[in-house]
Amino acid sequence: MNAGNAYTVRLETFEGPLALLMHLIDKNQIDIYDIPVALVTEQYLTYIKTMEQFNIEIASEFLVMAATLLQIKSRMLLPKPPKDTPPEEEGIDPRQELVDRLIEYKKFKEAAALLGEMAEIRGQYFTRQRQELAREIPLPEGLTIDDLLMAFAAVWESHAAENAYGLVAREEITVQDKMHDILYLLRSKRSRLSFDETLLRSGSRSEMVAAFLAVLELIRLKRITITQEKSFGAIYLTLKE
Amino acid sequence: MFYRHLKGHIEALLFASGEPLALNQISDILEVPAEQLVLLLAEMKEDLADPMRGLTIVEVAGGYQLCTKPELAATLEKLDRPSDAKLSPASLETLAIIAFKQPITRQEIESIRGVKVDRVLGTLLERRLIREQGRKEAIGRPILYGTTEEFLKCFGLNSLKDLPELASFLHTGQPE
Amino acid sequence: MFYRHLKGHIEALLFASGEPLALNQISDILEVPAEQLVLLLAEMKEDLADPMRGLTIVEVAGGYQLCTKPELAATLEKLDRPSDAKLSPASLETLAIIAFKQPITRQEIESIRGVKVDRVLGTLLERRLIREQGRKEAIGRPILYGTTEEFLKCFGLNSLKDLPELASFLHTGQPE
Repeated sequence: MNAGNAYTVRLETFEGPLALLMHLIDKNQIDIYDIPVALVTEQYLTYIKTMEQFNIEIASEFLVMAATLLQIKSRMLLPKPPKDTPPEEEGIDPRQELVDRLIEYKKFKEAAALLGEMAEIRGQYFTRQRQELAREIPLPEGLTIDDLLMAFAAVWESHAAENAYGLVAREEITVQDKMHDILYLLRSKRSRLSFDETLLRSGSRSEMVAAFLAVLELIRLKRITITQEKSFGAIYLTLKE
Repeated sequence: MFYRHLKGHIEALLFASGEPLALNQISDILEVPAEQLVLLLAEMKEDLADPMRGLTIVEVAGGYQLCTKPELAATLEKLDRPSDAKLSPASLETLAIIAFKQPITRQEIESIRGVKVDRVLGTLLERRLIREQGRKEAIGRPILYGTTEEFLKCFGLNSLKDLPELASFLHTGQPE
Repeated sequence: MFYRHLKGHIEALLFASGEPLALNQISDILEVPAEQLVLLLAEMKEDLADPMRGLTIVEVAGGYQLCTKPELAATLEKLDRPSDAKLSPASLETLAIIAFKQPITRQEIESIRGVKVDRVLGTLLERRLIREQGRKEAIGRPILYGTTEEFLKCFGLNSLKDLPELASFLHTGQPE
């Protein structure tokens, strides 16, 4: 058998080491449960060498499998353990793990072929695209003004009851928001503003952070200047126009 | 008619194409003279007139197109209807606040409802029950929301003036 | 049959939808009990068996879909509609593993196939044949993959329950 020629034709067709092994097993009509490791390893290595000759980049998976095969081969060449070895060790075939993987892989290769056939059959049925209808989201039905009133009354009453606590929704305050706030305040109210006075939304930590970044950004943009009369004292912002 | 057995082929072609098919396209594919096709298509149109059928063949844009019968439009519109045409309680509450307090900002709605309303506002905007009505002259120039004509239709109102006087329905007066 | 006059409506709905329609969708739209619809659909299927008709109704992805008869495939291919490219053997193998072992992580697929599957997973995700189905409670919380409705449609399956039955056709037992 001229292995080299046979491989050149099929060179790129193996998706991975398991696909290549399956091919070797099929080609040699080998019993998958009793793989002649020496023969298969030799053919496998020949294939890899052929790939090298054709400067095909060999995926690491192929090399890992080559090493595995060589390891199995060498373990099988070792003399049989003496009779007094515990039976559970005696019974382990070094090929077992590989065989299990091959059988598992073969199942899915067949399943893939089956799916391929099913897709082909399904491909005989031509479908069509959804018909474009003028899409208009319909108005809710069956609502009356009473529903609206009741909804409002419900929320208003609970609001009034809780109002004493000043219920404030958690608000994400952006630097952009604070830049607008500061400029608005400076323009509309005074030319001078203390930093604390800019915290007028929620006074939260996140607002303080946003405000501070906004001040830095406005300084960078040369829109405002700041003054601080003493260390840790109040920071005053003034419009630079 | 000699070519009558091709009706199934024509139906399938028109079905799968979606687009109108020109007479010569069908004629090329089926290798049937165009004049025969015209007769076949006329016959198929008659077959489709049967009330047990839901489709019809129309001549458009220089071709033949299979489409649904116009009288079934009402049924077909239901295909596109989002499953919940109803408003959620959250949407209704938000809508109520907007209706009675418009124009109103998101922040103001949130301070009344005590929860974020971004998503709800999105829903109401999408369903065109509310719309943006400019911006408030305040810090951050927040968007103001108000109701639409669709809103009026939806609640059977003639104009916003028909919204009842709130105060008379509510136990508590109007805050601030 | 009492509801027979609705055949046209059903035909139009299936036509307009293009996609499979679930029984309860049709039932909701037409306000007809599902059990009546099953009978009507069976009768429509029989009507469609007429060689003068080019369409058929198939049950796929948990619904009913109107499509062309398989025997007309050769004619329809001449329409040269853009069709989906075929899946590569690598994609099919990976899809088979995901279909039978879902939910499954990339690493688990790779240990069965013996090769990296990043690119193939990308292709399958892009074609919406698979999707992420949460994360495995294991080290690194790897992504779990499973098949989609598109997968069912693509392979003419009605539901995932049809898969184990398929496996019995395989020579080497059933993938667990």
